[in-house]
Amino acid sequence: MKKLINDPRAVVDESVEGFGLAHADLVTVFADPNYIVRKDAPVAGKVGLVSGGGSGHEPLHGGYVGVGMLDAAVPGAVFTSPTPDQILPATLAVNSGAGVVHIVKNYTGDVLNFETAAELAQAEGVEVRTVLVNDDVAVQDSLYTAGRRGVGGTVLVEKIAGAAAERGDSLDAVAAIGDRVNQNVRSMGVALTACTVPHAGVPSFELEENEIEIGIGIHGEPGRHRIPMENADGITDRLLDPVVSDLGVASGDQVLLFVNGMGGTPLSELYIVYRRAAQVLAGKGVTVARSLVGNYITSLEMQGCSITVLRLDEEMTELWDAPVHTPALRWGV
Amino acid sequence: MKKLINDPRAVVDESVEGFGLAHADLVTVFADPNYIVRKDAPVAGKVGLVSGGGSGHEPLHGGYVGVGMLDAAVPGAVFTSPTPDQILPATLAVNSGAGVVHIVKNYTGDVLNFETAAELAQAEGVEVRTVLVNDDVAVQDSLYTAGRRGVGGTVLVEKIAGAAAERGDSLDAVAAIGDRVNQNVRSMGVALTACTVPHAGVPSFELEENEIEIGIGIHGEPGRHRIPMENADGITDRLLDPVVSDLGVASGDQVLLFVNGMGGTPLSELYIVYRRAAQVLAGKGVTVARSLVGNYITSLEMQGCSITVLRLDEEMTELWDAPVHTPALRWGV
Amino acid sequence: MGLDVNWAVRWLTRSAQAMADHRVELIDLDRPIGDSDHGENMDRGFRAVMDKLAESPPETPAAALKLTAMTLMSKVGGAAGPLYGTAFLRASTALGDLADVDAATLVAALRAARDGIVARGKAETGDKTMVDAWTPAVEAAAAAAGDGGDGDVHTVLLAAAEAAEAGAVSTDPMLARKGRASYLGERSIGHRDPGAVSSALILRAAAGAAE
Amino acid sequence: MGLDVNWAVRWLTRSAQAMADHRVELIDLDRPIGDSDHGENMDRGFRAVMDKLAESPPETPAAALKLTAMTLMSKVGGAAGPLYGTAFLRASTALGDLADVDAATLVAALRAARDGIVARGKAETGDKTMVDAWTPAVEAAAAAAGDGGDGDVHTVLLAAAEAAEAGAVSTDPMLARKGRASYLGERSIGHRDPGAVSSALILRAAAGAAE
Ligand SMILES: Nc1ncnc2c1ncn2[C@@H]1O[C@H](COP(=O)(O)OP(=O)(O)O)[C@@H](O)[C@H]1O
Ligand SMILES: Nc1ncnc2c1ncn2[C@@H]1O[C@H](COP(=O)(O)OP(=O)(O)O)[C@@H](O)[C@H]1O
Ligand SMILES: [Mg+2]
Ligand SMILES: [Mg+2]
Ligand SMILES: [Mg+2]
Ligand SMILES: [Mg+2]
Repeated sequence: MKKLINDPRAVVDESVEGFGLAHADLVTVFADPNYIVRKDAPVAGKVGLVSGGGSGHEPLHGGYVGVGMLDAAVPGAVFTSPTPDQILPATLAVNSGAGVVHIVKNYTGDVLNFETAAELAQAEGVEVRTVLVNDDVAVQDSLYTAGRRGVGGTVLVEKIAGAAAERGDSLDAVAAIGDRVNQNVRSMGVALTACTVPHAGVPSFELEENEIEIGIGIHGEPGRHRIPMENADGITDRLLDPVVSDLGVASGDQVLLFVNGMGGTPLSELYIVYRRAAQVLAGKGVTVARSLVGNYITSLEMQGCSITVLRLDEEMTELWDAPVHTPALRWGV
Repeated sequence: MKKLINDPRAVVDESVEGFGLAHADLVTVFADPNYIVRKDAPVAGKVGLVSGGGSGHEPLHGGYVGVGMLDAAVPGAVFTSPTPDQILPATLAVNSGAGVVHIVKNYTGDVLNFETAAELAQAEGVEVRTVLVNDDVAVQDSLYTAGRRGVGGTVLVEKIAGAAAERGDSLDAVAAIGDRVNQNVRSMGVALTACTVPHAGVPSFELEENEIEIGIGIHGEPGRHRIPMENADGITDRLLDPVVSDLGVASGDQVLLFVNGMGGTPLSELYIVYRRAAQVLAGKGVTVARSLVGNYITSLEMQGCSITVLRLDEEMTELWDAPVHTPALRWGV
Repeated sequence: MGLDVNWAVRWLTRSAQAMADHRVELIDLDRPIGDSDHGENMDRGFRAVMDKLAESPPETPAAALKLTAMTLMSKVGGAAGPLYGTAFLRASTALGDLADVDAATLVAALRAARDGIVARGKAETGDKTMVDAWTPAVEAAAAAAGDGGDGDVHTVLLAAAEAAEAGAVSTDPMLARKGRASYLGERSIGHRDPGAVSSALILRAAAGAAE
Repeated sequence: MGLDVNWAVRWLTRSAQAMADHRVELIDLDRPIGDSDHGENMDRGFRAVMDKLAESPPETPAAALKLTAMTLMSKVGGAAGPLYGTAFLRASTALGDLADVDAATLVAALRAARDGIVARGKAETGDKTMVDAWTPAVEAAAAAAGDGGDGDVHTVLLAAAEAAEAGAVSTDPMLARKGRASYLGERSIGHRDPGAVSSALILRAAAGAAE
């Protein structure tokens, strides 16, 4: 394991500290417990948006704290959801009285820890709504399982719900638009190599030189199945097909196409994937009205990518286009 | 070699095509010969800015085409400088009559190909100035060698000279500010792992599990020397010290601190490096007035980073802050 | 002999030692069907418990367990943090302010812990989670305590620990339906659940502390 | 027998074949002291030359070399593209519109090619570049052509090829002072320069085409 780190146990603390130093104009970083708050929080009259999860997915979530997106982010240990004693003060810090929305990726740990924090916050008089993100079509969705994971769609939920909060939407309205994004977004990912969790020191799974994992999540967990290496167009089809069919995208639809790098894949390769995905969608009569290509929700240094498709309506498009000013996503400001 | 590619020989063409599809609002992509032009070029009365070089460093250079930065980018084969028959039409396409500045990283191939293109453009009546970037302190600077390479500083030259062109500076003034940035910027890089050039199919160099290469460039070329693995703080010091001493940064100086990922290193680790570098600079009485952290000039999927320090003056700071709207760098718009 | 606060502290100390000793093993169990962090999470949590115990020594068994609950809740994260946090919190409540815990109360506390895990995590027996260690442990403890609940506490804890260990082994052939392993579907079969193993370690520590 | 346009086309065809055959070898030479692309660049360039030759067959040796120069310039990139482009362009100019090239003109053309490389790249002998193949090649060619320049063209080309090959080998112990290998300083010692090797291959192809 070769990493640009000091003590493996200090990785999150030191990284978050560096993040705070680099973006002191946008965020305030609290240590022990760790959480990251928008510089001017709480914004009077505005619904607060809090997200968080295990670290190792940077720029998610800290990179999305700022105007038009999150009010706070709560980083857990690497691939481990944060704890209520981090989520609670973050929630209190961004509550202006208009209430707080928790954006939670659907993992048992994230759900339970945010649930506890929400209860505690409510006990302190803060109204909390939770938007659960579960967009990963690689996972079976059933009442009798943990359900689908939250992956790439999370970034889009945070941006669009963030814009709704910024324009002054009510607590319920912000939560509703977050839910609407989640209902209209699907993702699927592939790993070409595994990542290594710093405290574990060995790769999360073993892949042969000519094997890839289809349907991986963002925590270095293995995927649904393993297949021999294919070319970019073939892999793209394997990811895009289930996304498109599960979402039921049809000719005439407008979509946002998001090709996300898992952290160790060059941007140039993501554009090769984007090219194929855009061609396939065009062939189906689907209009790619907006796009996002890059490392936005990663899995440490894993090589691979995920494809996310969001079916847009006019309001979501408008909110996507609205100004955003965060360390990792910025436009219109 | 596992990569998200189709034919290794089509990597650049397909990637650039995907890039063009994803950013059709900002750029126009030409194929055979390949070059990327700002959507609204040539901008009347504005000096044109053209850069280019081998591919494999994405988002450099194509990602920096747009308002306030480059007017055109010319991508060569992977790690191979582009040819005059690409550079010439790009130069002609962005010439509004105010002349064109070529921003060239100091490599024999880049220098020779841009030189030829500049001659040909001049023969067609276009005034051309060349800004040579050579900021890599890992390389000995001497009249009797190829001189220092252009690395991280290139991004800063392109941004600042781009802002000068955007505000209407003359051809000579744009070239002069580009030169001034180059004179005030130094960089040094480290590799934890090698990258694999698609057409070569094997890693560019071999590193043992506990070795790192100090002083690498951005073409997968080996560095100056190989040392046993160290922690992030130790590596940061090894990169920052020569940068600071070569640049002669002193207490009271204002600098831009740029921690760049080589493509395969997680963002979280870059912030750990940033943290140490910021602390060391603060300890010397140097003010980090601006910062940039991320994958901005890469070497395919190489793991590692480079540190770049730019000594700022008021004008450079103002030009750095000026609006920019490109696929990879955007603010103020 | 009942179980007093010294037993509780010995239990937590032995648990912390077990998490440190089995840290790598628990990480390795979490790798093929999870995200390689269970051992790190539990070790971090119980090290924090040791710090807290040193800072503010508890006066009753219930206080020791409550301190443990709050610390695990705030230091472990992931799925295990809230689940173990709830387990220790409910067990603490079941103990009331007793200075000495008898077999009947002990069984009630173990049952409260298990019920807390089920209430939070919604897993059933056979879903390949820590519940598959806790449920047989509670049943074995109840049997060992006897109908009148007047059995020997050490015997009760030994029975619980053994049943939990067997329960952990029993997760090997299960197909996971809860937690992170459920994402793997069929591929989760043939691996032991890390949370069931850490649960068995904790119950074995409880028995050891009562020797 | 002089060297006519058919020889020129055979030369370029054999060069293209040599680049394809030695593509991996040239990449491998470029790896330790460069950026692993020389073989790919040369192969791409000469494949393009073959396409151009098929599209518009040249009428004179000079026309064949000019077409080669322009194609390499526009398809190779890197350092090698402009250097070889200039070499072939200057050689073409030196041949004028001769239909048949004699030994004296041949030597002049080789010298012009070498001078073009030096003019563009500013490398001196001993800097560990293709110049270390070309300079001994030109000298050996001149010697083989004799004082009157009336030697046998095949002999002249054989002498050039052999000297270039020896020149390429002579780069092994050199410390690079130009091109990408110069970044390595002392670590460039002990490796053969890929451009010197491709130069020797091209000159060997010229000799083979004149057999
Ligand atoms: N719904 C659930 N009910 C009971 N136990 C669960 C549930 N989900 C997960 N677990 C337990 O948690 C363990 C994993 O803990 P840990 O690795 O620390 O958390 P995470 O899965 O968030 O990484 C599993 O081995 C399992 O025993
Ligand atoms: N200044 C120079 N003068 C002469 N030859 C040079 C010079 N610089 C580089 N070369 C030659 O070019 C070769 C490298 O070509 P190539 O790998 O295709 O280009 P690049 O170095 O741009 O990747 C070297 O092996 C060397 O022979
Ligand atoms: Mg976890
Ligand atoms: Mg090259
Ligand atoms: Mg886990
Ligand atoms: Mg090369």
